[in-house]
Amino acid sequence: MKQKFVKDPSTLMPLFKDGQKILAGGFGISGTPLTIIDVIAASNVKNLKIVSNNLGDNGIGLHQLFIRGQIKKAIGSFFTMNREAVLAWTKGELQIDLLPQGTLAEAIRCGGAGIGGFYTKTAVGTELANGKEERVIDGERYIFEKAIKGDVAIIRAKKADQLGNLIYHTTARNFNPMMATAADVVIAEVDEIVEVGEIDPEHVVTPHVYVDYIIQTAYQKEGGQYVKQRCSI
Amino acid sequence: MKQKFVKDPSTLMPLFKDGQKILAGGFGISGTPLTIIDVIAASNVKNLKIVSNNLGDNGIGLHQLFIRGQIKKAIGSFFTMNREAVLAWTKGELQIDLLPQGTLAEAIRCGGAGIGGFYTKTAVGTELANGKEERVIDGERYIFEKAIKGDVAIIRAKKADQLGNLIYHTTARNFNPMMATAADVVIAEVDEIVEVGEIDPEHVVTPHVYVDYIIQTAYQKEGGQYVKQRCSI
Amino acid sequence: MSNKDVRFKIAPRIADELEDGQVVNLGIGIPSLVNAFIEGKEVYLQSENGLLGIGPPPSQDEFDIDLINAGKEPVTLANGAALFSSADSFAMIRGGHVDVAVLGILQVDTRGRIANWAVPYQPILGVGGAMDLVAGAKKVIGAATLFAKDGSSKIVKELTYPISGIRFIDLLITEFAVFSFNKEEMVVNEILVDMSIEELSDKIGIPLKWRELVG
Amino acid sequence: MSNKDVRFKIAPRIADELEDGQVVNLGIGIPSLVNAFIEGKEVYLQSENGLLGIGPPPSQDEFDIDLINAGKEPVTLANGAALFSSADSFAMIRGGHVDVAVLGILQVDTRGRIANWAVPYQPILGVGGAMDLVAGAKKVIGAATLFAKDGSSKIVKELTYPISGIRFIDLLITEFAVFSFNKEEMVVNEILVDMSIEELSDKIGIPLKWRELVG
Repeated sequence: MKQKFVKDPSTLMPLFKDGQKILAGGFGISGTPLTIIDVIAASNVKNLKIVSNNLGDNGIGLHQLFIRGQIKKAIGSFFTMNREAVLAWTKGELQIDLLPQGTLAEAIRCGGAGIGGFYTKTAVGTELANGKEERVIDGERYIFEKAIKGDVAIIRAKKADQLGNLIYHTTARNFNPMMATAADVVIAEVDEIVEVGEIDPEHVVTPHVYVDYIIQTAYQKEGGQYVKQRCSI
Repeated sequence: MKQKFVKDPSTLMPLFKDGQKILAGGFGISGTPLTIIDVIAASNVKNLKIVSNNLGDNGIGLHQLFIRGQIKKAIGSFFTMNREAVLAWTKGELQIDLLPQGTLAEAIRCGGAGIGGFYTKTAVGTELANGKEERVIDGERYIFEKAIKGDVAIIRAKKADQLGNLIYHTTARNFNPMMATAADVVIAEVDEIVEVGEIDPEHVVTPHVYVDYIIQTAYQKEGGQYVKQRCSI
Repeated sequence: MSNKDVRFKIAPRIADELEDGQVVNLGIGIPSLVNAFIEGKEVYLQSENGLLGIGPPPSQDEFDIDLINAGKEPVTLANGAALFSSADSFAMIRGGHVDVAVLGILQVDTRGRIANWAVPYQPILGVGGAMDLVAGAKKVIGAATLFAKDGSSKIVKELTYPISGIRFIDLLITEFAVFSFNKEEMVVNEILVDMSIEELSDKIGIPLKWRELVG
Repeated sequence: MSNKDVRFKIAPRIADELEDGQVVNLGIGIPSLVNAFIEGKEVYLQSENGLLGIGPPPSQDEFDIDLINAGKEPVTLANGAALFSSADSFAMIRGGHVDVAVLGILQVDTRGRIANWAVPYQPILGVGGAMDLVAGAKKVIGAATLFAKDGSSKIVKELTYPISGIRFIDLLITEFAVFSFNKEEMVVNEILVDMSIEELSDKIGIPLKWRELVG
């Protein structure tokens, strides 16, 4: 059995390179692979294109990469709360591709599923449809969206077995299952790693074929926030 | 709470009408809603368009509807084993739309997901791409496929709670979850109906919003086949 | 009334529109207050980050920062809830499986098209699930105070804010009145304050008429 | 050799090509026999009807007609298996996540394009997952007896049977030899019978050459 579990997350650093497109799971802080993001921060890679719903918050998660100037472009659905990101965009220091949240989720799913693009009814007739092909199908208007793929996906799950089968925790599932399918290299950060067979085949959300590396999270929930427990890197 | 459980399946008969497009779950006999198909047979509705991977077998499942002359058109991926269907097609008595199995599954998923159509790499350059739009996306060739929706979906699950949340049994899951999303009326045939709360929210495969009616199956597995236990209709 | 009072006047009126058995998505802002007024109704709350079946707000013990709604507020799971990915959640929304979306609006035109995601001449950097809900929900209820902070009416002849989609909403609930949009025509269903329809027309600068009650 | 012997000669040779850790989809026919020869290898068998992790054939007690492979034969779940829908299964296949697809073929041309789903002048009424696997798997191994029942070679200059996709397969394993297709050129990797490459060339009517062994 391939050893996917990596005890020391910092050994994953060479996977990250300047200019990569990285898919990062999470909606707000929920379901965000905080430990892996710390590795990316420590790696000092630059000019990253980040595909994620938003850019973290308060110096945690992707916000950290933004503060450190590692992000060149953000592709996501909601950056309004990332005030410095808005400012950086105004100054031309950050590129932003804004997509409706459902279009973002679907484009990533298609990227992992061998689908080149799709027609969605969302955003038809709006500014976010500017420059996009429109087509009428069975009398309804749709716009074309291309699939999204990444070089690396960093995802957050609850539990992995040693093979790499994953299950998630409540709404921390969010973008993680699609991102797991849509990148060349997939790293999963989990709370717990169990023996093969401990996850019921009916309950697996992400089958092991999608997962390349597994690390244990260095963060725990304490008093309503995530607190780093171990200095992993 | 809306009462979705229907004790007497025959009372569902008025849901079926001549000329409807019916999505029917199942791969072979596995995951086929046999009891609901018996209701359709008894209803004597005609000119049905059936969307299903294949057309049942040996007088069981959809094969029954075919024998009774209720099917005008079959949309699916594999009819080679349905010898009479092949013959009927040759005679012009049955229309067939053949799609690759993955294209069929994806088209039904899109039908339920507000996606008008999609570009797939499957079948490019083959006879099954004849008449279909081709597009190059990022240097790869794809063909366009339209989403599929139905008037009624008939599906087979393992367990429903009273709300209509569903879980499935092994490979009997197959086309059922997508079909549950892609029709105006959805009827689920299950082994067991349990109280709300008995299915873990993390394990629900089909959320209750998709399910309109639930019936208990009249069939049980005995000696390697499905045997009708109760005369439900 | 204070702004807070006004919002708490609108929220229960919205709750009145919800029916047993409906799957409802409550947007951020006024719509999120509706949750407090639906007790006793069998309404199933959908949250676009991947949940059908939001329960009551969590107690201190139940609090889990991973379990949140689309407004990133902590929630609980209702009995019979289901959890799923964002792709599956927006498939549910866009595919027309959510019965009602209650959305805060910035503007609505007299045909029922809304603007609720961006402000003119400001960087457009957030949309979230707004456009998916507008495009996908079976019924859309707009919720807003009738006037913006600068005193202008949010009901306008032509939108000046960026549009959220080509779909016409069904109902607009404000602190002054409930409006409905049928066949792209706006009518007044109900006035919630001591004011005639003529006075309300004057106030917003658009001639209003009552909904014709059909038999 | 009887036809059965031949098939059982091809199957273990295919198994030799599979590597620990690979996710493999075995098609109907000869490929389905491979399962019996991979014991001891950590290969994860994918079945397009919605399963990753096929276990050994079921005993009488384990037999469940719902739990089947794509050939509709009863199977069991391996330790660490995962179950999913047909849409998710073909997302896995088409998205390039299956390492190896082993497919029965009817014809292959000398560049590596295959025909494996239909026969000329016959009604075309079945395709199943054949085209998805051809288009999507990272590596495709074709499996066939070298000659059809009428004695014609299945390796042809131009396909006369309907093509299964534009993708070139990687390897063809027959009872006579193993062929590989690199940069759209067919070469012989290995001859499995007591026969020279010239004799084999004569037999199939196409000039053959050995794979150049690099480094």
